[in-house]
Amino acid sequence: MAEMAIRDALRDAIRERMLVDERVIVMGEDIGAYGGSYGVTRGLLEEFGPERIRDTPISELGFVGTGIGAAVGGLRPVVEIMTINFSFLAMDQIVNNASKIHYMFGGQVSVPLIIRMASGAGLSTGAQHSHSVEGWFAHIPGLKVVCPSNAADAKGLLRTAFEDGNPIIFIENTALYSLRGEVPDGDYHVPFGQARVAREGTDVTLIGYSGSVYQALGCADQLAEEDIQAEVIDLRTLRPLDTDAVVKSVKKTNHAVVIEHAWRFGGFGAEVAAQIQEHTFDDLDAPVARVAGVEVPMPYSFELEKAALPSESQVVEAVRAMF
Amino acid sequence: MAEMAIRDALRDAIRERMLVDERVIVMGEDIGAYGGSYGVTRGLLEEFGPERIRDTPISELGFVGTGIGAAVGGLRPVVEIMTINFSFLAMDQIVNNASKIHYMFGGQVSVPLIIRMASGAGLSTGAQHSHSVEGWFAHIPGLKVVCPSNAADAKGLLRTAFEDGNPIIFIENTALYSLRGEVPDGDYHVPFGQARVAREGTDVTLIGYSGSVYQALGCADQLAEEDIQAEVIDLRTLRPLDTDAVVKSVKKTNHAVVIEHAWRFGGFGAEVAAQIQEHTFDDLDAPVARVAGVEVPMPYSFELEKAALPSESQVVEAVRAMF
Amino acid sequence: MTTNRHTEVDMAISDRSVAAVPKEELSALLHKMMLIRRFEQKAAEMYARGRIKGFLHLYTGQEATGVGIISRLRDDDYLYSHYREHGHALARGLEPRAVMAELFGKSTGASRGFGGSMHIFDKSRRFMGGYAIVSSHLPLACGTALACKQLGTDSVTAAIFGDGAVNEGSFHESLNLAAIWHLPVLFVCENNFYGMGTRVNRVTATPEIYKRAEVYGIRSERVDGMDVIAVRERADHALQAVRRGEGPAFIETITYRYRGHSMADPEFYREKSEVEHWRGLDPIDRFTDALLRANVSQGEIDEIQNRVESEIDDAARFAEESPFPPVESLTDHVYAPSPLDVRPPGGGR
Amino acid sequence: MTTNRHTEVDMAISDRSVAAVPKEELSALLHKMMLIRRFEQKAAEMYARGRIKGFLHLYTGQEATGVGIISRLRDDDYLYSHYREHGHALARGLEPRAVMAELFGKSTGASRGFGGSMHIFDKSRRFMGGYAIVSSHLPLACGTALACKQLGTDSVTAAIFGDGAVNEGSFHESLNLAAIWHLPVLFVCENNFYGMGTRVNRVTATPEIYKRAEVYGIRSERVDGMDVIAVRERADHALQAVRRGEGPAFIETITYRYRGHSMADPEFYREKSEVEHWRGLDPIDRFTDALLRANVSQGEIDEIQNRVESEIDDAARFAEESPFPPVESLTDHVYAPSPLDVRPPGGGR
Ligand SMILES: Cc1ncc(C[n+]2csc(CCOP(=O)(O)OP(=O)(O)O)c2C)c(N)n1
Ligand SMILES: Cc1ncc(C[n+]2csc(CCOP(=O)(O)OP(=O)(O)O)c2C)c(N)n1
Ligand SMILES: [Mg+2]
Ligand SMILES: [Mg+2]
Repeated sequence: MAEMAIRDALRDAIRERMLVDERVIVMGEDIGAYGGSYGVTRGLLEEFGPERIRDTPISELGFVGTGIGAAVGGLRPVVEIMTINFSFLAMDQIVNNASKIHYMFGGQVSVPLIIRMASGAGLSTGAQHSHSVEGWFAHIPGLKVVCPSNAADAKGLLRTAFEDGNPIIFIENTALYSLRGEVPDGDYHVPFGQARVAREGTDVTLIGYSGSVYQALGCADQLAEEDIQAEVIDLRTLRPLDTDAVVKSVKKTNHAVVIEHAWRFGGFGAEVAAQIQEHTFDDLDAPVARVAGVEVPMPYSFELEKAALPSESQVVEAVRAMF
Repeated sequence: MAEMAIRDALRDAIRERMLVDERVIVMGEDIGAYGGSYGVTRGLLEEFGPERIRDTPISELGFVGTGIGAAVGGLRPVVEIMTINFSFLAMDQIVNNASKIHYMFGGQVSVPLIIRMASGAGLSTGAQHSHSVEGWFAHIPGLKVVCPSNAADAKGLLRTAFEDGNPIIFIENTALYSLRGEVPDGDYHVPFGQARVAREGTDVTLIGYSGSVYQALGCADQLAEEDIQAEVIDLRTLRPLDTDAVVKSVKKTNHAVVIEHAWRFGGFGAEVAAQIQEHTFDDLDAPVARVAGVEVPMPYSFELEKAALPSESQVVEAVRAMF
Repeated sequence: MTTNRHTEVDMAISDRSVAAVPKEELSALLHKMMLIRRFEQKAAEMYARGRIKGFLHLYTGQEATGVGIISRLRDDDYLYSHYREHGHALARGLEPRAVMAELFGKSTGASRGFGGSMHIFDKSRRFMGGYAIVSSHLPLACGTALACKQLGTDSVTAAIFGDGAVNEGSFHESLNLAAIWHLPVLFVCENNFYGMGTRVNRVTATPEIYKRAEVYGIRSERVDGMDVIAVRERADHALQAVRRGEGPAFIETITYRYRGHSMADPEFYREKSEVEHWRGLDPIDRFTDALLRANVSQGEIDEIQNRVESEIDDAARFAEESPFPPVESLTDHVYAPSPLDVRPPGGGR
Repeated sequence: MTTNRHTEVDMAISDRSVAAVPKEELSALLHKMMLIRRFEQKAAEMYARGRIKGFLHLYTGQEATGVGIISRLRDDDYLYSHYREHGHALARGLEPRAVMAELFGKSTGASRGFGGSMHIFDKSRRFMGGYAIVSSHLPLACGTALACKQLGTDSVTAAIFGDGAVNEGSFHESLNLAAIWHLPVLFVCENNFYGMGTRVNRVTATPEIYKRAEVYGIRSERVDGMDVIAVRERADHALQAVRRGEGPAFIETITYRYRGHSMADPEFYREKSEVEHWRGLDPIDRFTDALLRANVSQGEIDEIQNRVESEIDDAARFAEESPFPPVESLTDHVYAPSPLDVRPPGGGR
């Protein structure tokens, strides 16, 4: 076990793989000389050189498409879109090409591509730099969507992404890069579609991913003082979704709250809530609650931004209202 | 009352407005000399000339952004994105600019812009030309999302769009353009956020929009033979959503099925289902069911495509399973 | 040799250039062009009979471009195309059977019936598919080119697109990427003067499209796309340069489509006389004229035409008789299988 | 006059060109440049003290470009900028108070505290905002230009962006649209040699960026962006041409940012000596030297500097003392009110 920050765990997974597989290249804006916007790729240029660590022009559509073509052509590219906010520019390549090439050509080729991007809000970066639209990607068949919340998962899930032969949308959280955690030694993998019970409990299931897991945990502490034992589930991957784990927990607790930083309306939480009521209808003692972002473009002003994001106290209130 | 096809109802609404408001212009690919891919703009070039009916290059990002800027600058543009499949290319302008300019600049200017696009599948146009991602747009605060299912609504909703001062995503259905229906005379409007009860019933609420309304209606006929009286709700706008109308109906029928052509996982139906269980938990006799598209890139082959889209019989089965 | 006033196209194919091409290659070129012509006629017929659905974009009139370019590709080169790709697929050596069966949506089709007219693909021939989002395959082409370069092969990737594609952002981003990374890509713009119903000069600030590529420092030229021999020759030079590692190259071919944009096109936007004018420059007629002048006999030409007839008949019969993919295969191939899958990889339960 | 080897930048501002500018305008130019310089220093200080959060991109070093261009805009012209826009906002006449308060997230800020450093806006001055998605404001600029043209005014829209923006698809699409529709847009590329840590020539096939615009038939030129007088003069000519209806124009200014890309930039990618070199070409120093040569007294210059000090102190005090927007205003302005609303226009109930 070693303790390390998420950014370092991610770098480790990339570096390890680059050492053993020449086909792995990394592409993105300022991943080389600059060291990566969030420091994930720092040092890799010096170690692997500019052919394998490729600084791109500011051309998201172009270099994501290039990554897709390179994957089809035999490389194993890791493409970094600096933040999810710029993925809108590359959306056509992701949706129309990456997710469909395997299927629409009858399975003849596949797209073993990892697209990493930093998502999330809370750092006063304003309306155009505060998206959490991972739920959009989760809607697209042909993609897999991964959202680690801690260093061990970050490394283990990224390793799994390298083994997978499909386009992976790997979502990192801008606010969590420096978060440190224990990372197992050795060659472990965290499989896709296997949620993690981050805390066991009997009375209510709090479901989150990435940043919202920490709100769930904080809230569970508070609830414990009121003798409500919350179980916390970290989804880890949105697509595939570990419906079984969620259902199993809710069947035990009979109460569920989904927490997400994205806008509530049409967010991924709606899918989770819809599935829970589909599969545990007779077990539920209260409607599935959703605690999510307020539906505004993210304001810059600090208190406003805070108010726009879900809070622990909102989760606590949602749970209290159930009992 | 006059009977007309949806395409003609849409053209009427545009033409009418152009006659009284010089600021209205139409921009898009092949809307002029070609007459519009689906014939909506046919004849307008001849009537209004190339300054107001502007054929654009194939540059979705560019001309959608130009439309936004033109709206801010005092015009009232109607921008046609030929099909929703190309909207991925313009997504940055829609999400980062159109939806946010009013808010992030503190309300100083607004974006009175209509973006029309044709959505839907079922016409054997293959994986890249068969999207129904209107739910994505509905997730974005700052946008309004309109999905008419018939000629009267198409005209009335488009008129409302012209009165609104916000960016409107106006979704048309490729398979419905020729569908004829009665259109009221005179200057009526169909407000946003007001669903239509397309058929009254007492036993189950079938909720759809655009194309799926017709499946709901067909299914209601079938169910009537089994003495199940289905109420059919046509949402008409996804954002704002007429939650009240849905809730009111489900409180009466105690059963609900959401039908949509989009992929089920993370589709707009999840939001509707989540809201129904939130607001009618004690009234529901069965979980809210969703009948939606199978999660595959759309296959070309005819029977496969049919199998990938929701069918009336699936809806009937979902209802039967509730009783 | 007279230059045509509309089009900068020479009226006759130069005899000297024909003489430089080996006889069997000349026959092969003619065969491919005739095959494509006949294939598209049959496809139109089958569309009218409801065997083919969706969008159908015919290549008729542009045969010299695709055949000329593709004839100079090696087997290990990659080729990307757009939705008007039947001709490119046939030129690349795909069986008419497989292409026609794809249009019919049959499991024997090039893409197993999953793709359709706009998404024909053949891995074995490195025919990397037709793409239906204008210009969206250009970045992909940069990608396979990057892979080839990085993997140390000297394969080239060719990407064919239309005049309408050059106003997309992806065109610009791809040319820039290919240029700065010296990628082995041959960009081929088939300028048939229209993107759907929009004439190139109305929407393109530089209607001399090849000039757009020059600004990236890319070797670029324009060629008479109705002259298969000229296209072949320029492609040969460009490909050699690319293969030598000189970075990307660009060829603009001047050509014309005889049919509407797709089967649904009412063709309000052009005069019949313009179409007739171009039919007068027909690439197959011009080439057969040149062959006759080069002492190829009418008999040999007739023989090729007869062969084509039977190939196309065979293709249509094959497509007709082939089975549709079973409905149970609907969810095949959404994901490539992964060794670590612990549950179905999709969104459903 | 010696041309600098790195940069094609002349070492001294031409005395003749200075003499051609009215005295009060010279003072105004100097005032704006000093104001911007001092504003950015104060902003950096306030960032360090936690008053400003998020990303902060300083304009220091580039003052001559923004001030030179914007000084020639009319009040009824429109101006768009990117996220490095404090300087442009001040040059356009926004109050330092309003800009600083915006950085503080206060309700007295130019965008009421909703925008932040990257989204400063002032309708009354037709300062159409800073945008944080590289190059995404270029299509918007085409849009207001189209509106002006269509509404029959002769207002021009100027859009300022960086060297990094020119590889985006939106750049290409905007230039093409502006060219084919003869839109009254002045495109201004501030080439400071870096997009974040990436040097322009590593990612740009044509590092002579102004040449990229020429291919669209757009009037285009490069100017010494460290010479406010030269920039002003070229802007004047270009704006006149645009206003006369000759279509868009393009100016590339050669300039340099002294500070990191944003406050978070570790600056691994460039040598300190390079920064020092450019500081030797400082646009304010060069301009004051030229003014002194033109018989402006040191006293007058000092007076301007003193005025600036107090303006900036005032701005910081104002920002500090202003209130934050109330939390209840969180959902204001998501939608403009519509006469036909029957329910809250958003997604919630
Ligand atoms: C991004 C995008 N926008 C619009 C369309 C609709 N569309 C299909 S083909 C076409 C015209 C393309 O013209 P060109 O590139 O010249 O090719 P050609 O059809 O002439 O071969 C258009 C606008 C599309 N498929 N993709
Ligand atoms: C579309 C997009 N991609 C990436 C970024 C991240 N980013 C912000 S500024 C910047 C560099 C832009 O450089 P340039 O255009 O030269 O402007 P400068 O910062 O030098 O003024 C990058 C890559 C962004 N904001 N938007
Ligand atoms: Mg064309
Ligand atoms: Mg720069």
